[in-house]
Amino acid sequence: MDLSFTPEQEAFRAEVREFLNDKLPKRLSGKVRQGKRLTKQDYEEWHAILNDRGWLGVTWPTEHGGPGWDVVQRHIFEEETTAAHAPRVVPFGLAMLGPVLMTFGSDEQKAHYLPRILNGEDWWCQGYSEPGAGSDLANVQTTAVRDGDHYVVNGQKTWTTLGQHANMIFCLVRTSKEGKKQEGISFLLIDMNTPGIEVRPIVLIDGEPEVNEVWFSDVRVPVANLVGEENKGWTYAKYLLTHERTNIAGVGFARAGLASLKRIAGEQQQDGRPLIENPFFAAKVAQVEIDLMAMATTNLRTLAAAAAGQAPGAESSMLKVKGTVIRQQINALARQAVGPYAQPFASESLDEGANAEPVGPDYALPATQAYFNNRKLSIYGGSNEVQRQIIAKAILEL
Amino acid sequence: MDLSFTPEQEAFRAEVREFLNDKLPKRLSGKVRQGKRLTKQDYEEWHAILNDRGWLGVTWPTEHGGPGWDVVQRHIFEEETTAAHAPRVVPFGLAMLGPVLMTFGSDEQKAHYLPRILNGEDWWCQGYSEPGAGSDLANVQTTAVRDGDHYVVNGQKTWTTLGQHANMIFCLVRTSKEGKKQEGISFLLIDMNTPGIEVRPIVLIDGEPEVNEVWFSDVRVPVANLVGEENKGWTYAKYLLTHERTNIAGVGFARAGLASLKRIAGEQQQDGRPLIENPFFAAKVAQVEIDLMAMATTNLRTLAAAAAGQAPGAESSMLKVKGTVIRQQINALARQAVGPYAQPFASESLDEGANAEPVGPDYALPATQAYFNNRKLSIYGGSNEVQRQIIAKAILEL
Amino acid sequence: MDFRLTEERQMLQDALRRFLADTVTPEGIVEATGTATGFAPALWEQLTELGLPGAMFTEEQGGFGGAGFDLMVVFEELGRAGLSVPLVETVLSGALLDAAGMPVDDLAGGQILALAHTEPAARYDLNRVDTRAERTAEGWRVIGQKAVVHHAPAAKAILLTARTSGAADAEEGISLFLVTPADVTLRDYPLQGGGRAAELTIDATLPESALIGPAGTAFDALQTAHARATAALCAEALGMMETVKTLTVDYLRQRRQFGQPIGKFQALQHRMADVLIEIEQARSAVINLCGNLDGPDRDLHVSATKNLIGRTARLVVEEAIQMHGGIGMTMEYALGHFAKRLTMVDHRFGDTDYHLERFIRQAKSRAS
Amino acid sequence: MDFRLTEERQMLQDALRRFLADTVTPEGIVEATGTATGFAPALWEQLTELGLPGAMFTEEQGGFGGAGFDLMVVFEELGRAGLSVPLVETVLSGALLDAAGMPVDDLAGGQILALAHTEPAARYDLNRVDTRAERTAEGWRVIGQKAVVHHAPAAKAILLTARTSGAADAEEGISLFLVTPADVTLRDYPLQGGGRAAELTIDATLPESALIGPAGTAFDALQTAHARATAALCAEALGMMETVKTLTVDYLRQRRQFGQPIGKFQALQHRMADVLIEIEQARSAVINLCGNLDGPDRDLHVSATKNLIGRTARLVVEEAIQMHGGIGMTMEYALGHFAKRLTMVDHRFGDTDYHLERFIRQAKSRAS
Repeated sequence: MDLSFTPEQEAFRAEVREFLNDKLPKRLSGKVRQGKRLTKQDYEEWHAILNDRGWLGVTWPTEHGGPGWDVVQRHIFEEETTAAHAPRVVPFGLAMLGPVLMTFGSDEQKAHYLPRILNGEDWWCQGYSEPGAGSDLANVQTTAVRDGDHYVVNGQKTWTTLGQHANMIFCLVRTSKEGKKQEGISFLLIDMNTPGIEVRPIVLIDGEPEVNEVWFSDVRVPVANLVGEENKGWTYAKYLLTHERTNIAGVGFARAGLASLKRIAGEQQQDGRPLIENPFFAAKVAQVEIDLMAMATTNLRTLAAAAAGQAPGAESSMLKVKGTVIRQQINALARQAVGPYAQPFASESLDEGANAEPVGPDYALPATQAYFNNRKLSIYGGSNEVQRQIIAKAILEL
Repeated sequence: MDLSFTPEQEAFRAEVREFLNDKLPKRLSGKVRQGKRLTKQDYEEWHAILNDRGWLGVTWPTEHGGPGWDVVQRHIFEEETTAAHAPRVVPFGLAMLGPVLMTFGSDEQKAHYLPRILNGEDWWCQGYSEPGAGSDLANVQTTAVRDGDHYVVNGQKTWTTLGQHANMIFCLVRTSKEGKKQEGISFLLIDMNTPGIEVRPIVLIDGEPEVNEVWFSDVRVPVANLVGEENKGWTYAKYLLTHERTNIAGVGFARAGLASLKRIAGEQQQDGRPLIENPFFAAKVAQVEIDLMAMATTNLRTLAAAAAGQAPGAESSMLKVKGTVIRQQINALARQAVGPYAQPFASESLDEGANAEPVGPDYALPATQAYFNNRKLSIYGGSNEVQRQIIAKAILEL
Repeated sequence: MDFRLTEERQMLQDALRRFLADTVTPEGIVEATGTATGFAPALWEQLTELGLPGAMFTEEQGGFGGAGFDLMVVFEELGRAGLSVPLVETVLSGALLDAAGMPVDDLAGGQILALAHTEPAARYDLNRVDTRAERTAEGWRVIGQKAVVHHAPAAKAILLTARTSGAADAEEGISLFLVTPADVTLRDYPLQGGGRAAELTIDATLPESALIGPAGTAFDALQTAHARATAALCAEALGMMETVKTLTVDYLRQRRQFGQPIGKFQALQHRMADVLIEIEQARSAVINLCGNLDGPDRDLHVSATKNLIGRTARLVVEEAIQMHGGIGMTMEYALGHFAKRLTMVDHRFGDTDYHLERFIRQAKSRAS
Repeated sequence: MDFRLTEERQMLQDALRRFLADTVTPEGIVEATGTATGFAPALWEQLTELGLPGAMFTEEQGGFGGAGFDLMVVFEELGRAGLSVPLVETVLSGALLDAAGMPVDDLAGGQILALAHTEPAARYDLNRVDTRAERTAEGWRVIGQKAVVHHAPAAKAILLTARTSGAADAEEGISLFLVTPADVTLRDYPLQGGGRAAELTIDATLPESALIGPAGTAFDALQTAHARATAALCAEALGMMETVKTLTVDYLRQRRQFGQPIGKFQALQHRMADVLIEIEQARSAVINLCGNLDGPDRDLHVSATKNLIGRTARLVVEEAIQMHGGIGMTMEYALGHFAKRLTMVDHRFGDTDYHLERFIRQAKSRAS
């Protein structure tokens, strides 16, 4: 047992830190720190900087242009980038589709799509969820019917994050209604510019159009865009869901959130003292910090096991639940901390260079928005109820 | 809307208070306050005092020797007796069997048993639960087979509270295996001195033999001891369970527990100050006090609705859950409050007149025992899980 | 002990519920928030005709209610409907004017006054007033800033507190002034959960007559006003919880997943049961406060109830969203609006922790 | 970063688990608690042969372990078995003697020393010592009382703290003495969850040589000793949680109600999942503490871990009993003993709240 990092790992951390110090634009880290809206261009700018260094596809092997890092390196990279307030890397092409294509895609698909993910030519979005499905992901109703060299796709996807920026979407579609619902699903790559596709933003309770509905009406997709075999899409989908979980615990986000919470509670005054010195508030902050200290170690233990070749079992479900609960608690405390200034909803101030000054402290609106927005954490990526089910099944074997 | 009591109700309260002041022996209230063990004789002494005044069968109509009180009077009586640290009234004959006999018993049964309950000739215990049943109460395996003028009873009952003191037991027995499990149950009155009955105490985690197993081997019970009709026992059992709930919220117990908790936390010193002034501890005490203030009003609302003739629905399940959770929280805080002296387990000091002085403060062991013992509150009388099920079913209607 | 409504209150409740159910729509709320005043003036007139402001005041004051349970009946219905109208302001202003011996019949008739008291650095401390007023030859010279003044954009006039003596956190020395919109600068904005408020800046000389009541003595009246307004807000929160409950129960019954209504899943059933229990607790807490609003334990109940409402609101909001899944987070579905509005209750008149601390002080001073 | 056990520790763990599984029975624990010493001396000898006391010390000290993870491995197994042996006392005494420059090889060989430090009015405050020691012509005149001295009935000698200078709560002025059973009066009793302890009264004159280390300087060593003992106790708690988990999972699988194993009920499944998550958290917290036991952030981790263990223990105990129903409350079934023993962890070396407050102080002093 040893909780410390090796000298090599510490050297790697120093290298990452130096890179961030040199290359992460202050404009971008400032926006992230202040909770401002990031534009499509902001993300693309950061992706390009990372790609220049070869550090964009962090989970990718070197043969496909990745850095070939082990899990501990990835963990260090994630810790450092989050602490430095770097924009998050948009995961749909890099963390989700990439690994699926590498494993199940044709050589042509690999050769065509993988470089375009890295160099930013394609912005991918995810077409998994459907309005009637919820946690029952395999309940795919969007159909793809073969017609010559094309599939004709009809149906609707929803919760498509940042779909408004995307030119490509990977979709689960139903190509057969025989057998169990998990059978008969195929995995299709679809150009968003194909006629018959309509994207409609969904405004969430934080007022932001983060997610979208995507409608398909007789959309013709070349058969060459099928990944792997027809009706085997559920296998690829599950593979993707497993790989989506590389940073499921969100330790870095939680730490950044905790630091921000302490800053806010240090500035807010109650009864003539900083809020952070109020024993009730201090107790809640300390409690979540203690939970986070333990959860960070649970995360490292899981990473170490993965590095030693053990397949993650219920552990990743445990990390999903605990990690999201901790982040939501931090969000709730930050909302509480801003006091009466949680009320104003002058969201135009979140745009970079907006003329509107924030109402009250500049951290007030982002903290409130984050509370509302991060209710999603326990819903998406397999709801916490689904995770608890997985955990219980694994141990009870009933 | 009016939260105050009428002048008549206030006069009644004064009358109860005067009675308690005059008639409740200081020896008994002292034992209750200090959490000492009550003997069978202690209970019998208090029952006799109440019966002398006609206040023993609080839910009984005057024709059967009860005081004929309304629900508000009963509530006031309960508030005052608990605040005065009176021993609780043993409920098995008075609150459980009595109402069943009045409603479903034969004239002979009423004439014979009801007076004996009041005058203390019979001490009843309850034969409902069985080892294999748990919350599935209708899963009765104890059989009663008709043989001439007798039933022959075989089987086992468990969790029989204070069964060691009882000379009579009312039992659910299976008289038929046809139909649903709720059918084929009968309600039998059994003399504990009948050959073939064995009582074995179960020691609980507080070290006390509060409950018992009762074994029946070819026990011959006169047919005259059947209540109502054969195979209709489940109806009577459910009636009893509803009437068991007259004080399901336990407001009086909770208030007494809170007062005791504050006394303990006022005496315990941490870092040179009374524990009750420690903000963390004070916050937890205040939180449960606030919950109790609201719950007491929920209780009164339910009582008022019952007085107005409304049948209690999911409300009594809500009171059961919230009432037991609050009491358990108070117990946990009292255990926390006693600090290191929660550890000694010198339970001989709980006997009246024992030579053994308590180890540490005299409240330490009773507080710790109460925490362990009152884990039962959320288990018995319909577990809190069963209550949540009832609440959800009532509103979801699924 | 009686938990039934009087006949008059029952009639008001029925009429109000029917009217709001027929009149208020989610779109209407959003639309109103986008207007200059943050609410629909025509609707306010109709509510005035129904007697809403009047129910806030006693007959002597020119109304026909004024007791805690009158507030409860009215605000629970407003909460159910989820709309923002300046009735809390009527409660606040009414208590302040009344304490100063001023007539309130205009308020009972629907006049809108805003209260500018809280300041940017005050958080929830009622005693912290940095805005200063000095008596000069021309009148009162008043300089300062006020934070999140609800319904200021709609108010014909504004009650404003300023310090005429004492340290920034002294209870003594706080005075009340009546100012016109022309005396102040407003920066107005929409609120999370509907309605509008403004940041207010004042740097003006007011006439002598602008002072309401004796100088330096407004703190007691502010406490009374906030006690009554807290009761109103808590009742409003209770109404919102009832709507969230209805939405969630309906959703659990209708939404199907894995081949059955999700309300059949036991884990959700048990959590819903806990939510229902806490909403009953919230109702009892509101009853406790409204029944003690004119009694000696008023402030104990203010803090007990605001604490419990704050905790319950968070549970109700978070569980309702979670049980709904994604749809619960969108503004397209009614829950979204209620979730935000109910969450904001904890950010006005003192939050859960603020009132827990205050409850401890109150309980201690009562015990001693 | 490496979370695997070294080969030596793995072997010790395996041997210990096997031995304890073969040797310890619920009846044996109850029986031992009823004896004069509160544990079975023969068992202690066997554990000594297995190397248990030795694993508490470094090679230089005469042992073969001594690191945080040595404590973790051993105490987790003791926790799993649920038995009371005086090994926490070995950790406490070892740290105190070592700090005073005294040899500890006897302790490594199985000698039993108790620590009499906590006093009836001290609660969890390490600095509060009312027992007084005065230097007289005959030696040290020591008068005072000590509370809940674990394993005092079994100890050959007792380390006892007394104040030689300073106020009752001063960190300076606390001195350490070695006393014999003949110097003190014990009132011994069984403990909730097994083992025995005693109230200790001393009114004696000790020889000069009874003083251990320089007078008045024991506080730092007491902190170190309690840090190590807290790590041991937390690891023991973790082991107990593992046993409670196994018992509960087995019960959920086997117990049938309403025609199916109760583990099929989703409400219980989800609650069990939360229990499992928290036990993983507890394991990580113990690792954090044991890995930092010799580092600069030791006290931060002591308090973080003791707080988390206290919260988790309560959850685990209460949920396990609830899921078992009535059987979980009886002493006839193994859970009862573990429930009591695990509950008592929060009553030694500072409870959940005590360490939360201490964590806040530690975190603040680290930040500044």
